[in-house]
Amino acid sequence: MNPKEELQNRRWDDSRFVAERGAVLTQWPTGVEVDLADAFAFHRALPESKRAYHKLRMGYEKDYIFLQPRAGVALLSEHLILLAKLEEEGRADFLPTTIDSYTRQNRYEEAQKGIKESKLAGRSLLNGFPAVNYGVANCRKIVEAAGVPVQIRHGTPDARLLAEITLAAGFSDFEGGGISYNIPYARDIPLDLSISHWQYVDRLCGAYAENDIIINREMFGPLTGTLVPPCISHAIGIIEALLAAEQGVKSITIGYGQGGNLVQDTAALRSLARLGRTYLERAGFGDVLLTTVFHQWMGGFPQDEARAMGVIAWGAATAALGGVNKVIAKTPHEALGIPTARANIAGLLCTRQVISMLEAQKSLQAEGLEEEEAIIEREVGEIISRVLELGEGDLARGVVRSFEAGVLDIPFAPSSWTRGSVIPVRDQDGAIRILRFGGLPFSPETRGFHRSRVEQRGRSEKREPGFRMVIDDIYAISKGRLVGKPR
Amino acid sequence: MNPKEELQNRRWDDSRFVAERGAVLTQWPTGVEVDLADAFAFHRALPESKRAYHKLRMGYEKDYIFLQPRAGVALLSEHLILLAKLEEEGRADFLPTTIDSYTRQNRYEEAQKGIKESKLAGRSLLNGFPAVNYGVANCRKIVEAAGVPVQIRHGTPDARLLAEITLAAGFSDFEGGGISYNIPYARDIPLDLSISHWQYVDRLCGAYAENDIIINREMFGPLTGTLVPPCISHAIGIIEALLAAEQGVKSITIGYGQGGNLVQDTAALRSLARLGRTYLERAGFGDVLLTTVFHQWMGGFPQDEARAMGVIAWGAATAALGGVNKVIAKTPHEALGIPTARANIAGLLCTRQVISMLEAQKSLQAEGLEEEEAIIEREVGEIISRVLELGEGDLARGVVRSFEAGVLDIPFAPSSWTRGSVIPVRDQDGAIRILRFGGLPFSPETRGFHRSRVEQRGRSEKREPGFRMVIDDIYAISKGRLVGKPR
Amino acid sequence: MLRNNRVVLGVIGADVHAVGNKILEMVLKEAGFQVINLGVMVSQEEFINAAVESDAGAIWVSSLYGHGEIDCRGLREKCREAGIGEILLYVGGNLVVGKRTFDEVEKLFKEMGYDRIYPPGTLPEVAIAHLKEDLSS
Amino acid sequence: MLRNNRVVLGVIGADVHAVGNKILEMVLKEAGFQVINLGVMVSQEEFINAAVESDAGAIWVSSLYGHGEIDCRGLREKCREAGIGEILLYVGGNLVVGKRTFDEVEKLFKEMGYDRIYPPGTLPEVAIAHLKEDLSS
Ligand code: B12
Ligand code: B12
Repeated sequence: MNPKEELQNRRWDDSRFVAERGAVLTQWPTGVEVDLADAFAFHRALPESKRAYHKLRMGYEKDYIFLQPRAGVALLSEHLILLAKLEEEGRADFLPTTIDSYTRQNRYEEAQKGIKESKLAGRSLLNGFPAVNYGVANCRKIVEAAGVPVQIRHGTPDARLLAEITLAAGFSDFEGGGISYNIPYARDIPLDLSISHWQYVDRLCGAYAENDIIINREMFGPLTGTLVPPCISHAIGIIEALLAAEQGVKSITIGYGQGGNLVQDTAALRSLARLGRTYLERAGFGDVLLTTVFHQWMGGFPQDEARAMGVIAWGAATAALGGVNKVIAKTPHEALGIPTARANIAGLLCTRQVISMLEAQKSLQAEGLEEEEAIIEREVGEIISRVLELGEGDLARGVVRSFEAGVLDIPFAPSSWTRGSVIPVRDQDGAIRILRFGGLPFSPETRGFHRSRVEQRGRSEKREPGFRMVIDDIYAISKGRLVGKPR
Repeated sequence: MNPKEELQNRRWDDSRFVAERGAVLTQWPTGVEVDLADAFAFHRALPESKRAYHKLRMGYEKDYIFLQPRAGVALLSEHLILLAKLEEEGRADFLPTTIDSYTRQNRYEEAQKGIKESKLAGRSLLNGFPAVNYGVANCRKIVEAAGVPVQIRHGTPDARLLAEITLAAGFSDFEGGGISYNIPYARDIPLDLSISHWQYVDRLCGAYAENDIIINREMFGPLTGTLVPPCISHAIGIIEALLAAEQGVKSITIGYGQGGNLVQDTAALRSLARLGRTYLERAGFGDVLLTTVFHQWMGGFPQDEARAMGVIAWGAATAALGGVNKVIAKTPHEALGIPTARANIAGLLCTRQVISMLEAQKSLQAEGLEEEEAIIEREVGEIISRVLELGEGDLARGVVRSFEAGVLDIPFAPSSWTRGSVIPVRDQDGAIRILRFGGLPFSPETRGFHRSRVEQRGRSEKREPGFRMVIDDIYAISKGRLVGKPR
Repeated sequence: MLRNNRVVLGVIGADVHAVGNKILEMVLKEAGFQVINLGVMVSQEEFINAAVESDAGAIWVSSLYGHGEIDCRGLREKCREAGIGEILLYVGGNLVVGKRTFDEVEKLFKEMGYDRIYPPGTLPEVAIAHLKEDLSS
Repeated sequence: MLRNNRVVLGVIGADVHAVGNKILEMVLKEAGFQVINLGVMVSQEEFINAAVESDAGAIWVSSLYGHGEIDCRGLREKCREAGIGEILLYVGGNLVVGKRTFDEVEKLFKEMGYDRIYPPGTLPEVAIAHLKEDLSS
């Protein structure tokens, strides 16, 4: 972070933005290609069907569940072929461009090497598309070829240059946030730095919005994808939405990764939309379009493809019954490697089949749902209030202090900037509960609720809930269960 | 039917059975191989893990959901390979031997020709295994090779010889009934004849039971597999169970084919077990082990394999949430042709994954479930009472008269022995309701309920419910929906 | 479509799949054809007798259950013997046992003398368009 | 297993998959090993320095994210340069981009000088048994 500026949840001055921009655009040679006036003109010329915000709004109004795959390969030519298949055969409503891991760490030289080696090897040696290295003109080929909006998906703590290049190239949807693209995706990037970098990205989107080009910003709900309790991902998603809205973002998607228990997941989806809207409105951002996205199970998958399809279909059913605006679909190759186009299409079609078969049943009301929603809302309320308290009214500062204090904490994350002292575990029904609270600012009632659920499982399995149980839960779905069995 | 004997729901005299048996065993040369004493000895020597009744009882007590595929090919050698794969790789809990359609129609010459042509062609030209032609000794190879119980699955109005041969060969589970294996499976076999033939089969199983060998008898719940309202299949399944118990059968499975709406299917599964047990007990057969079986969607499937997997997984989820003792799994090849072993294994593993992921959630209680259960129970009560009335106290006679009167009626069936005047259609939530009642003996309340649901859909789709709507519903799942859309 | 807009319809062999048959009847009628629907489990002889009697322009054979390859063989020859060698023969459904490429299947049934062969899941409308074309040409 | 039952553990390259790494640490410790866990995003140099410093018997490299083929190349050579050429090198995870046969992958990494290569989904217990074997032989 620019040491002159203290982190604050306040819209950046133009002068600060312009000054920082100069440095960003010279991080890699392709930065010079970015020209905002030209970018705006390019976006304006796109039909609404290719602009994420417009499509999301339409789906939101019609209560339609969109599908989106993940996909990205090293070479542009192959990436174009891949996306065309996903759109035509997989009927993807939104296309992705998933960025490779070197680019995510701003290691553009290594990405360049990856492109070269991939060309030589005749197959992709990168786990995504190195958009920065390709530059604006090349990236535009992706947007031009697609018939639907294309989103950048990555996991980049410092995505400033990536955002500059890809938005200028006409991408209308950009995933990530200062928390969700740092803590699960990095080892030692300070949180204030990543939040500041994402304020930059949000401010850039704000600048687009001021020119009537609304870029959608999606927050990465699943975090580490591994037994994350809904209250944690909800709190973080909502905080990221508030930070983005402050910088002028007008279209925001917040997300949630499937836990596996239908009642908890339904409650999570319903409360996410409601809480998100409430917090935005309360902060004066009632004009923001808030949508939700659901990720099919983000933890370890079974290796067998038929079993993987079962996991995928159960995710689809949950999305349909819980209600959400978009689903990010997994593939039957999940446990093994980057999926082929075929596998990706299979994931999409299976998901679509289940969602549309269940469309007629979305009013399903399960017993215990209201209780579960109330619990999530209380937990999120407890967390966010404490964050604001610690920030002495400033959300951004509150976030940094909360991670230090363990008030915000992401289980199983690689980053040294989260305490990692929250330990989740499943209850007897497979809902994700909390075994160790770390610094979570929970009321006695909330703690009591988790404890009683965890103890109940312990009794029924006749073992003390502990790390063994957690490990069993981590492996469970890949071994064909939801709740890990004692070995 | 033997013209001397009038159809009655009364245990056959030994003399009648013995007399008829003589004729049955000479229908095809392999009949001479049947020797009951030898058969009993063979069964007794089988471990309990290979005897359906024992395994079912164990599962019933432990609340475990068993899986079973469908499979049968023309040649014994290939059939053995196929079953071995389904057991080892697909982890089938019960194995099937599905019989070819010539054998089902007692056309043993044609079956013989099918065996010959299949040998020449090097691939199966029959849609199942011609067990009668193979005879007792050959069929025993199947039972010997399997590590789990093997069931005969077919669709044979006159299965007397088939039962004699396969039970003597050690099969411990036999599907079918005088109604469910006639009306959906034949064009003009009189109902009193098929019921009588199945009394023979049941009496044969009774004879085994008297020698302490309990053969499980499974009724074919799905009937035509096409929009069959639960009350119709429940009534028929329960009637077939009562007819079987009367002949001395001690282990009975009644079935239900998935409709697609979770609440209705859950209600159907729960009410099926409860009603079945109540009726058996009331008739003095409280000692019969009554289990239930669920068939994943039995109507037209989508051709795309990934979509088919979605349908399969939704069936699995329904089974897990509804609760049942066994599931008959479909395969991703359903819409196209007899599945390969690979496809069959995929169906099994996908089903197992979903069922075991949902095991922890089986207490899910959906709103509206109790109402739906109450409706099914009322409908079944109304039908069965009227059947008994028409039979002047005799159930078998009542069945024949009820089909004549349309009190019992199976939609879309090929048989001239059902009226075919009941027309089902989905309601707005996708539950199967009744558009035209034909001769169903429903009370005004029951009729009113169906009417209001159907009208509600009509209003929401702005069209008069009629045959067009029904056709749309028939195609719906194969086209990726549950409720057929107006075109 | 001038003269014989009469179609004989049925499911051949020991096949009892009745649902598609009922739909085909309805949709053909809606499209203005006269339909002689023989239902399920129809033998070759029944098809031919009905066609001769009604002076039909086409026979629509369905086979779903997998024995189509055995059941359908020889129908064209029998038509010739009965003096209706030129009648249109359409066949559809799940014609063979197992999942095989449609090209293979089409070739097999063309050789047996069928004019048009339809893969699983064909919508009736498609074949009705063909029938109108074939009958008026 | 006499001497150096110390294992250096880490996820190589720009890879941040942390879950498996945390589990490996725990299970290795439970099995009686001393573990130097470098966490995620570990460079080849960090692995070697840690191994030299701790006089470790083995390095366990994880690579999940697909860049394993690029990231893992050259580690054996660097070990030799650092004077620990004989150290056991195990590698596991989702080693290459995409779904490829494990035979291919194993060959690739054997050639790079890894002693043992594990396919996705390997349970730690399996490799721990190997490690005990290799360290005592
Ligand atoms: C419902 C069903 C049943 C019901 C049938 C109830 C009844 N009496 O009608 C029951 C459960 C009884 C049943 C029994 C059997 N079935 Co079944 N059945 C099905 C299923 C699931 C749906 C069929 C259906 O109704 N579809 C809906 C209608 C509207 O579509 P359709 O029948 O395909 O017809 C349409 C088109 O094909 C086309 N069409 C059809 N014929 C023609 C002809 C012409 C000229 C044209 C232009 C168009 C055309 O137009 C029709 C209307 O749109 C199919 C698989 C699938 N499709 O998903 C299997 C299937 C047809 N059955 C099959 C088999 C093997 C059997 C059994 C032998 C045993 C078994 N495995 O259970 C028995 C056979 C009994 C017998 N003697 O025939 C196999 C056939 C395998 C093959 N060909 O390789 C299938 C494909 C399932 C599978 N993959 O194993 N079955
Ligand atoms: C959870 C997850 C994530 C989380 C990780 C959170 C975190 N920081 O830990 C998030 C969402 C952040 C993520 C990000 C990414 N992921 Co990821 N992720 C997964 C997933 C679903 C599960 C991984 C996991 O935790 N498994 C559970 C643990 C217990 O198992 P494990 O990691 O496999 O480790 C065990 C064994 O492999 C073995 N083992 C591992 N190493 C070693 C070493 C030795 C010596 C031995 C003996 C054994 C051994 O023992 C471990 C313990 O049992 C996998 C797919 C899967 N497996 O289902 C994809 C997967 C690994 N991810 C993948 C990719 C591509 C990515 C991304 C690049 C982008 C993307 N597509 O989202 C980024 C990468 C970011 C980066 N720079 O690394 C790919 C890798 C593709 C490939 N190799 O071809 C996978 C396979 C998914 C896929 N099919 O596309 N991911």
